[in-house]
Amino acid sequence: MTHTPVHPAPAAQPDQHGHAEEHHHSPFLAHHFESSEQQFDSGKLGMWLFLVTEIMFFSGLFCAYAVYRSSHPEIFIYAHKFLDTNLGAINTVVLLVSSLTMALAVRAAQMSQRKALIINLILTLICAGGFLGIKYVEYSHKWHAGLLWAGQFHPDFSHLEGAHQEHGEPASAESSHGHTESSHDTTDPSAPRNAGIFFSIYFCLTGLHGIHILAGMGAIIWILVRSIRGDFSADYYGPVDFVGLYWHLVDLVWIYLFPLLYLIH
Amino acid sequence: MAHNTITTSDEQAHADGHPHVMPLSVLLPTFAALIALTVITVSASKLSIGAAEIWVAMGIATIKATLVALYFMHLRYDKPFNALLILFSLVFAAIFVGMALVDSQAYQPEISAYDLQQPK
Amino acid sequence: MSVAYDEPEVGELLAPVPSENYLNCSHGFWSWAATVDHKRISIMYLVSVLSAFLLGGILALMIRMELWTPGRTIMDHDTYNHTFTLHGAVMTFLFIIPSIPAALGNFLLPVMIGAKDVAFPRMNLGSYYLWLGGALFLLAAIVLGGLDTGWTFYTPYSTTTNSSVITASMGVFILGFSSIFTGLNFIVTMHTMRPPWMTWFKLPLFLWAIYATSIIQVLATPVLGITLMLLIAERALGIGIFDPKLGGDPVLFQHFFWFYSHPAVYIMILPAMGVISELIAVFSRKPIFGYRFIAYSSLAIALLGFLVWGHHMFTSGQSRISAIVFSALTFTVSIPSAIKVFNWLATMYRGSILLVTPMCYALSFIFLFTIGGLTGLFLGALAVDVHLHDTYFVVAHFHYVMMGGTLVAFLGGLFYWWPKMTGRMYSETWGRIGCLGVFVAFNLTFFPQFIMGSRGMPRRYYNYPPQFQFYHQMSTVGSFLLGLSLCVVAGVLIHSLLRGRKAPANPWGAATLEWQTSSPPPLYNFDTDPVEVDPYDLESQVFDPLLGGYRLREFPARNHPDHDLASEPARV
Amino acid sequence: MILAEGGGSDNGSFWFPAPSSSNASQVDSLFNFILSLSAFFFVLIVGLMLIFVVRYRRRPGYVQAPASDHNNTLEILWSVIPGILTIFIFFRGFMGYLDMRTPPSETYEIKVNAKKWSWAFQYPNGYIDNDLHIPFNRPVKLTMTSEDVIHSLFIPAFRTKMDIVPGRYTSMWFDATRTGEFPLLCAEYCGTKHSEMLANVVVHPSGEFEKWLEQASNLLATLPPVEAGKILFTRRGCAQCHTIDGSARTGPSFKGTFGTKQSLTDGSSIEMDENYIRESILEPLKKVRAGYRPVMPSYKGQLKDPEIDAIIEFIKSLK
Ligand code: HEA
Ligand code: HEA
Ligand code: HEC
Ligand code: CUA
Ligand SMILES: [Cu+2]
Repeated sequence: MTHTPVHPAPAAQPDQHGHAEEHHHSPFLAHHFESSEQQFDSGKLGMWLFLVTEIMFFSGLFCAYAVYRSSHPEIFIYAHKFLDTNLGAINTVVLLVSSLTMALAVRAAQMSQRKALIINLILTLICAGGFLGIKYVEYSHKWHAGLLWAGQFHPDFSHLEGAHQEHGEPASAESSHGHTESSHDTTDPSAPRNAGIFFSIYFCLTGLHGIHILAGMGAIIWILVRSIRGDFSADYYGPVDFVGLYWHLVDLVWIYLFPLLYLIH
Repeated sequence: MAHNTITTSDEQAHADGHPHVMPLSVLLPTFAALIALTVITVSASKLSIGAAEIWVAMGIATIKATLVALYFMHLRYDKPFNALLILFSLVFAAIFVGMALVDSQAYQPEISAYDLQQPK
Repeated sequence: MSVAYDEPEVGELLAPVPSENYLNCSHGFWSWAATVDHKRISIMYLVSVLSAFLLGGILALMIRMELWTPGRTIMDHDTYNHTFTLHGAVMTFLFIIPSIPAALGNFLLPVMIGAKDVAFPRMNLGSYYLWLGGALFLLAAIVLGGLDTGWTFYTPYSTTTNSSVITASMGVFILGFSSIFTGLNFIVTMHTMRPPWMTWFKLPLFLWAIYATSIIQVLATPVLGITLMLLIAERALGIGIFDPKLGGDPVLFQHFFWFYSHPAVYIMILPAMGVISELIAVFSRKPIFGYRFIAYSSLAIALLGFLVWGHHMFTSGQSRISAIVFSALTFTVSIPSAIKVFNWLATMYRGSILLVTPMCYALSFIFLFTIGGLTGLFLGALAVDVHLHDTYFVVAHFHYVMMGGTLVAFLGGLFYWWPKMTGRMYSETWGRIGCLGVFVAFNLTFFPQFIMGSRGMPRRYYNYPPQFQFYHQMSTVGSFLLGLSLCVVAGVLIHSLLRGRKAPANPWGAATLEWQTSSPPPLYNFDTDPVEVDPYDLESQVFDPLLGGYRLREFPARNHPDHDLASEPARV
Repeated sequence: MILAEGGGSDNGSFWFPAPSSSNASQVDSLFNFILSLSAFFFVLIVGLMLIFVVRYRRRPGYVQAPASDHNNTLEILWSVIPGILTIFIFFRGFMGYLDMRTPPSETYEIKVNAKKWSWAFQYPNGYIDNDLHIPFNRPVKLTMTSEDVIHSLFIPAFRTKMDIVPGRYTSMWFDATRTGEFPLLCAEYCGTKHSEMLANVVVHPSGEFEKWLEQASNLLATLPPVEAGKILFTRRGCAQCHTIDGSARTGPSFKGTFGTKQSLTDGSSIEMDENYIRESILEPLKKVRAGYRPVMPSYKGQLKDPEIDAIIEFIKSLK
């Protein structure tokens, strides 16, 4: 067994007390890292691990979806009619565009193109906002039609004009108040038992996804501020990359949500 | 896997300290493919293909997801360990969803027998 | 104490120690509250989880007191139900899950790999504050109507009871994220912060265990998070996914819950096994036997642990086919556990065994964990579990593994690394007395529970048929003795803080890196470059009377960390 | 298999109450097998540990002999042997489980309705009792559901247990091999009185079960209403919450309250007459007595009209 004293790498590191100022690296190198590269790799691995936790987090909702879809297909077939495929598809495209601009933003950061970086981040933000706007339209439509989660599921189309009138029987808006114990007590006689479960799952999935969009927007704004400040360059672009990864994951989730919720027959 | 500043023999992207920059010639076609697949999946859903439908839709979604992961997320050019992580999480998510699904399907008759007894 | 044969007493420090270390390098409240130093964070965790343990223990004593007689002894039905729920929730979520990883692991991981800190020091501090926030929520739940669902939160009881389920779930949700961030941080640290010479197979086994634990934390805990979110939504809005009144399925909730909570029991035990691997090797003065098998068995336990959650649901209405599959998979986890136990024994074979306090805990661990693990086999066997499920047999099983296993290992680890963390030695005699007391009282408390369980005493019972009173009283007497012994243990440690002799850098002759720096370590862990070591090459360490501890054989004392500043006049 | 009649009070062995169903001995023997296996490994492990501690204790003059730090043969040995043993344990557990979960084709069927915190066992003729009466040596199948939360039916002497889940049916079966009375407990935590959700299993000797059922279901025909009402009052769980001696429990006492005015939670008051009692039994939450929580379960569909009449007569009689 040999016990050669080994120098922490990189070998020419005079500083043993590790005060950040004594490093002659990028100003963004934290004191406990030996090099920007180590820092970047750590951040990247950390981000991927975080994405792993996100996947597991969403898997619970996908599990609920799978269980109810296979045990009660009739609920899904009935209820998906109330979702607007066109809006869903538009939102899919919006998110895909935002993913592209995010990828372009990362690329710009890697090539030290500050202006392109800023523009792409702003475009991404606009798409994110658009996505939420469309989501808002969809939510408020369901809210007014009483198409809510199981405990509040009282479909009532009487005061609604437009796209979906033909789906539900015109309702006798008699029990639209209050909260009844069982969800099949609705004003839509064609609704299968417990049809509200679909909307529970719908709101959980899209709601959680929406929260992720909001969080992502926060992160993008933070990156945007820093890019305007001029923090990022080919030498230091980790945060842009990491936020990008997160954003793509949010997009990935939607790629599955769209067919699962909107495209059922 | 020991990865430190004196970099391992990783033939991967960062060995030379320069980032792997995605060329536009990859990003834009990826994007185009994603849009095309979206159009396909919407139109496929309009055909009535019955039970296979969900598998078609999921298949297309998976192709899209893979494209995003490989090119937008650089997974193809990244350390293989990161890809492994994602695969791992998918496997465990699948175990979770799969076992819970199989079980709930198997005891479903006991629930429907009860439901039948209840007034509609 | 009587280690001495031809050596002066360990810890009899003849040479002065370096005077600046992570504890005294800065002062004041904010130097702690806002620190990003992993060592200080680990001390804050240590104090916090031990307070949680004290709280959980007091609740446990209330449980035991109430069960002294059938019917009312000191409290009514509902109070009892709140008490055992909070006991379970505090012990699992506040104490045992963060205990070894966040308190000991946090301190040791960077030092053991010769790094200055974990990869994300601020996230580390953040996860401590998440713990604190989660703890506050749980305490708030106690004040705002308590919690009476059992630590398992089964629906539909948890959606209908009028105790504060939402507050408590929020608390546990936050604690979950604390645990995720700790795990994530550790994985990244181990991947990117090791010095180049330290390959995976040169890691101390404690780190393998922590690594395996972190994998579980990252993969399983998010599912707990979503489960609790759905539970909150179920209660607040009535989403009906778990509520049969709205068409939901309560058994599905159990799948969700146990998908996390079974792997969580391995979050509890794996770090404990890691600690034991260190202790057995060091105090047998032998390289650990079967290094690779122990290392791989940690991973195997972590991964197989994901496949067995249904064994908590054998009588729940789960389908037969799943019950059978889960039972079969359950047994696979016992193999890697068996591998570990046998390798520890083989390490002791022809060792040079030193019965100091940490080793006493390690031996207690082997004794108690073997009982706890073997009784898991009864529970894994389908036909037998149908009888034993939800009886005191299960209660005894999990106290043997959680308390007899994890807590005992935690105490062993605490005594082992105490000199490193605090720079103080403790009274060996009283340390051993405390250990013996814990060991005896523990068995008195929990062994009778196996018998009454198998005779048909259900758990979570406020009231019980009089034929069980004898066993319950034994258990209650035991629990108070246990509390007393733990007070002795706490007394030893507090006495050491106040009066303990200064600790040498390496009092035990261990070869892992944390012992190659001074006790307590300096702010950035090493004053001189960490030396390349084989973690289990104990031969490399020799006793140096001048230091009152051990040092590297081929490494003259004047280069030793303790000696480095010794030539200068000590500024104490 | 030995069938014993009349041994229900047997104290059983150290680990178990006396086995009293056809599946019990199977569980016991597997338990004992795992127990001896565990004892063997425990003694082996702790024994070796102690021997090592004594023999290899660090002490003056003790010289450590060299020893290897790995041995693949050993590793394989101590993985494979426990592996084989666990396969064996699994297999026996699995066979036993199939037996206890697969009822024979001919069973006597009883419906079980569990609620906080009482049991209702309904016999094929519609009669409901809150103890479980079963014939000796005849397979009985329970089809169970719950009205509120999850409960679990546990009969230690039969070594069997099954959760009762709201919103679905679960079932279990057993074949009693001893006559006598055995405790039946709720094993899934269900709230305040989880530990008092108890009942008896009464195994009637051959031939006597039918007689019991006949008599029990004809309470109203064979007894005067007041006495039938009294029996119903205890059997159907009213006595869990209501006393007849004037002391309040979960619910009000009925001593001398008939005909009096009582105030309700909504501020109004009502006379305690036949109609109000009937309504309280069928729709207890409609009018709730001031000072009490609205926790009384509805007995709609579970008590027949004549039975309710009998209970009313009984309450009337409580002066
Ligand atoms: C630290 C925590 C911990 C650990 C490590 C374990 C370990 C094991 N547990 Fe335990 N368990 C709990 C904590 C833990 N458990 C808790 C908290 C509960 C109850 C939760 C609740 O309901 O509130 C529970 C409940 C529980 C149940 C459900 C009981 C019920 O509710 O009906 C089951 C069933 O299979 C089970 C099995 C096992 C098995 C097979 C192991 C195995 O991993 C054990 C492996 C170890 C050994 C086998 C011993 C060492 C090996 C040898 C000595 C060699 C010889 C071996 C052989 C011959 C095989 N446990
Ligand atoms: C880590 C986990 C853990 C630990 C350590 C303990 C410790 C103890 N537990 Fe508990 N227990 C659980 C986890 C744990 N428990 C869980 C998960 C449940 C299930 C809950 C449910 O059903 O929902 C449970 C349930 C449970 C029950 C069953 C209740 C029921 O079903 O009705 C009982 C009954 O006896 C019990 C008793 C005890 C006792 C006497 C101790 C004693 O060992 C405690 C002794 C400790 C002290 C007395 C504190 C003394 C501390 C100090 C003096 C300070 C220490 C400082 C230093 C050492 C430095 N516990
Ligand atoms: C779980 C407990 C519980 C059980 C079991 C129960 N009750 Fe009650 N009962 C109550 C409570 C609490 C009240 C008071 C609140 C209310 O009026 O609903 C009550 C009220 C009543 C009243 C109205 C009394 C008054 O003074 O206003 C009657 C009559 C009654 N119960 C009869 C019965 C009968 C008959 C049974 C059995 C068949 C029964 N109860 C079973 C809890 C119970
Ligand atoms: Cu019913 Cu416990
Ligand atoms: Cu488990």
